Amino acid sequence: MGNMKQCKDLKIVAVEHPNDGYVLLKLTDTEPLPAVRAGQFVEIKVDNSPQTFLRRPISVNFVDEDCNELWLLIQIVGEGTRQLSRLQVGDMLNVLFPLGNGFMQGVAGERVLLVGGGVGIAPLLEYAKQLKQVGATPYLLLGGRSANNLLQLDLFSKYGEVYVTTEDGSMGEQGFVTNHSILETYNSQLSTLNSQLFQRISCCGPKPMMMAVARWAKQHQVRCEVSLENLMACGLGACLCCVEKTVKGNVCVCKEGPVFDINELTWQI
Amino acid sequence: MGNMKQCKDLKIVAVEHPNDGYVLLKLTDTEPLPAVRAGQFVEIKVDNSPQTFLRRPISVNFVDEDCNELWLLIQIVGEGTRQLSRLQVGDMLNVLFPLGNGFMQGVAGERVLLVGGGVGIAPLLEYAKQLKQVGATPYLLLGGRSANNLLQLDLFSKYGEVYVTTEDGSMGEQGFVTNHSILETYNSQLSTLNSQLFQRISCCGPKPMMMAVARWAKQHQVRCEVSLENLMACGLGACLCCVEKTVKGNVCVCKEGPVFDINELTWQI
Amino acid sequence: MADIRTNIAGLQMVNPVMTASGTFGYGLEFADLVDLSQIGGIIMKGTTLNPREGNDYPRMAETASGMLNCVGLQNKGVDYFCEHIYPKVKEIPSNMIVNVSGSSPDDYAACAARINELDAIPAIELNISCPNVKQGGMAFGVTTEGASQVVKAVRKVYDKTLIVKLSPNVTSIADIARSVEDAGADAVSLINTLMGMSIDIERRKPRLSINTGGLSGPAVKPVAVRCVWQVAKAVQIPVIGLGGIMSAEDAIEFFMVGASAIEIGTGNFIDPAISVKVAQGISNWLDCHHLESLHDIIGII
Amino acid sequence: MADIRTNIAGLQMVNPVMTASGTFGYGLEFADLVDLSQIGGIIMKGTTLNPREGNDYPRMAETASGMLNCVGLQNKGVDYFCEHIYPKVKEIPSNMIVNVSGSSPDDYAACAARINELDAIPAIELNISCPNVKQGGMAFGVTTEGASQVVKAVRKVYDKTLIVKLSPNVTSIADIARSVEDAGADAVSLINTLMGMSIDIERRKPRLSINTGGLSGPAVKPVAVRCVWQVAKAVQIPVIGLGGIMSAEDAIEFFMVGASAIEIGTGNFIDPAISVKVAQGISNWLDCHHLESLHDIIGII
Repeated sequence: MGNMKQCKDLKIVAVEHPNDGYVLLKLTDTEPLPAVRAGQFVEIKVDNSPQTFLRRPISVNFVDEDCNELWLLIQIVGEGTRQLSRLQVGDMLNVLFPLGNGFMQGVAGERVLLVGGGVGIAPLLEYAKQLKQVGATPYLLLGGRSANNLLQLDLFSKYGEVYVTTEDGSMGEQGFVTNHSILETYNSQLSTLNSQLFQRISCCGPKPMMMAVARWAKQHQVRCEVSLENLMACGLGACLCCVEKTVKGNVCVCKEGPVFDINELTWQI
Repeated sequence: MGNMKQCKDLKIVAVEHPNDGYVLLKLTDTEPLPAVRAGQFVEIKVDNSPQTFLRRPISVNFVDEDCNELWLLIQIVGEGTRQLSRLQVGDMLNVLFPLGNGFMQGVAGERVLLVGGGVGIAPLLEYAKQLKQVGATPYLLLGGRSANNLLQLDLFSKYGEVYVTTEDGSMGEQGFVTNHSILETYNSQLSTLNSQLFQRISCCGPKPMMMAVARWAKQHQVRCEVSLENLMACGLGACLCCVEKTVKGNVCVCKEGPVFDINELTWQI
Repeated sequence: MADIRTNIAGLQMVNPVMTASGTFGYGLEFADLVDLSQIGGIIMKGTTLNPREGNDYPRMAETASGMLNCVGLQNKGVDYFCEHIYPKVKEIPSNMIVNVSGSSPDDYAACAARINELDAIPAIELNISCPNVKQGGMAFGVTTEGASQVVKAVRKVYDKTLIVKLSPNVTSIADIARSVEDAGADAVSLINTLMGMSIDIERRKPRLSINTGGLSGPAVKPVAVRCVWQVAKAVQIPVIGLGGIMSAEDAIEFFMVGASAIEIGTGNFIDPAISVKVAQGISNWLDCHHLESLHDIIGII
Repeated sequence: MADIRTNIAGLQMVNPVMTASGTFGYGLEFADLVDLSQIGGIIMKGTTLNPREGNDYPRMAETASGMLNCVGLQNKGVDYFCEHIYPKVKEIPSNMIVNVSGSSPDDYAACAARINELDAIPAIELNISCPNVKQGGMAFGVTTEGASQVVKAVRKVYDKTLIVKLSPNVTSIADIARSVEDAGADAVSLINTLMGMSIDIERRKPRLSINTGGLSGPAVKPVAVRCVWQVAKAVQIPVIGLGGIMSAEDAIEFFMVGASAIEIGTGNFIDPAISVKVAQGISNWLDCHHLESLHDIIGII
């Protein structure tokens, strides 16, 4: 079964530092990597970090089938991620994956707006690729505090049109993603779904940003799914630590999610 | 005060691996290192080792005044020492030193037998140097399981005659240090102190070996001091964990020792 | 090859390694990652008479060599278990054990009675030590009377192997152990988590939704070993040891102080296959030390 | 610069950081390494009426994020302290506090009475929670009666600041705290070590000479924070928090749950200057958060 969970040491073939705040790890294996759905994540074991006891959940940034590579774009926030940023080519990294359910499977012809904020942009690269592969059209609306939070734009542009907002105006339109003019224009149109730029939204980023996007989507009756980042331990649905309140009660983000349709959630929007 | 205790980051200027079992770290500082008495030790903070919480006590192997270097010869036994063996030139190492009391101060003209076993050989290099500096004559009796436990013999030979025993006979005489012929010859003589090869013994090594040497010294009425390696935490005489039973009661090896005259101890020999 | 089979009050196990309740789901979650038939026993998540939503998020905080949790017995209730989960787990080739919790002795008994009817469930672990629920839970586990009361009520209606899980948050865990032994328990398992707390100083709030939670992981191992040593000397029934076990060497510490089996909890989060690796490691250690059976080291200290 | 001075029942401190008994000797051992005048208070090693040799070696074992010790109150007795140590420490420009222990209420009282005569000793910390001595020690600290009995006996003969150090090895530390408050304590300090055990599986023996010992270090911090939170809500007297503090952020967790001061113990072994660094860090943190005084965060949770 191509999507069976595995826990194994993967070999690091590249360590890139787009800037001080991030590290991009490219991993490979002696055998073919399992199929990964965009939006799924991995749990990494961090060695040599006394402050880090539990694994760290990291979304899959990109899968390079040709090179049998799995990419992880990691924001350096604490001791654990700092240790990860010190890894070298040739080191092994113990990875538990693929975990959770991904974003919606794309359908040929559909137009999907992918909205990303901060490091939440990472999983959208793989999703944009997968959407294009099935003949769907992804549009990318990416926001960050400033230009150096917006990574891999060159790669994103290979899969779809890219729209950018930054809070400090250092790139694209100034403001939050929800302030971007493409949403304004959408707002102003009254025409049918087909004439709309996009028919649904997939979103990943900080919770306040995702709530703003969800609010916008609800107002405009656009289907919207969001990828949650609740604190988790096992990643397998066993410890019940990462629960989110949904219309079905508390469910594990790691197993039932991390992607949820906003109508499944109980957010006050 | 030249021998005030310090706790500071020292810079690693050399990392040598005499063989798989050992690492030799050479440390320096921007200001002159404090005076160190042979037999004193340091407490090292080990970073990036989740299994290592406390500092690790390491004897001072050698002090190179000309280069302002402090040498630590470390046997790789556990996670902590393994991490130390991974250090690189340029890394900083937090060191608390100099700690404890050293071996007896040498006197011009005296002849001293230094007996070392395993990694216990390390502090005897500095001691041999200091004895020679004051005009005393050190003789070195060094024992190990096999040849690759006997390090720095070239350096030792600069300060005195070197006698070697190995348990597997791979170097020097086969057997334990106490089986070495120079002790046999001593044994057979009945002449006066002055005609003896040596007048006192300083010993550092595994406890069974030190007890054997102490027993020999007692039988032959030769003054003998030994350097103990009790498990310790603070290294400053505060936690009272590393105590040894002596004729004065329980005393801290880290503060009153690590070197003790065998007559101060309550060993059953 | 050393014999590492063990027997806990009639419960035959291929090896002495079990997975702790609340850390291994119903076993199914780990089926991709480990051969379940190589685990001595799987203690499934806490089950109560009625469904429980558990506590609010956040339920977890990482600490030095450990973690805090305040899940609070989230489960769909015993009826749901019997109808929807039991059919799936009854084929798993391991000892499938239900961890039973409740708010009153009757509660516990009613839940245990339902489980008693399930042929493929050879034992239950009575949780009288959950620090994360308002009523019940630990309340029963911290007094000899409370513990005895619950065990007696369950013993009346449950005739298979009855394991009672003890709390370390007491002045004398040996006294509690004696009281549950007298009340009819077949075995005791310990330790449950230590009650702890962690603060998010930037938000100026506890990290857990209900303020406190249960501490687990290597941090608590020394307390767990001490408790097992005290209890093993106090009772005649088998003792199952748990608390921070991450390796075969850790497990062997528990056997030497008197445990006849061990449970691995938090360790499953770090390595999903840890239980089987520890079982193999125990066997290897015994072989290296020329010991023929696990029983050669149980209680030698 | 934020005001981090604090006052524990009349004891004025330049900052809220003290060094814990048994981890900082008599202060003198650290004089080369840290400016003692910058430490709020130095609690010297446990002192008893009569000299004690303490327990046999080995007395220490390293554990995950912590350590076990079973020193067992080795000290030369109160007379020796008064004659030989007091003259050396009385000039140290910090609050020099004696930790007093004993085997019976009379014992404790006799020792405290001697210390009461020493002008330069403004307070004592009564140790009713040492897990490493056969008689006395923790025995008194685990029952409300025992704790109250010792405190009353000492209160009669001691008229300066009386701090009582509590054990976490109890079912309800809040009950013990209330009993010592009622018995006349001026403040409580907690937690003392958690009773633990570690096994050397190769030697098949406990790592500590008396089998069990006290667990300290970051591993126990969550338990300590929880205990301080419970006790601060239960008593009116000031609470001094300790248990695994290694940084200013750790200390701030304790203040937020109600500690008016903190002690650093095991941390002194990792960094001899940690107490002064933590004090500075607390001041910096308050400044960064635009808070004028330590009291703005004490007990806000």
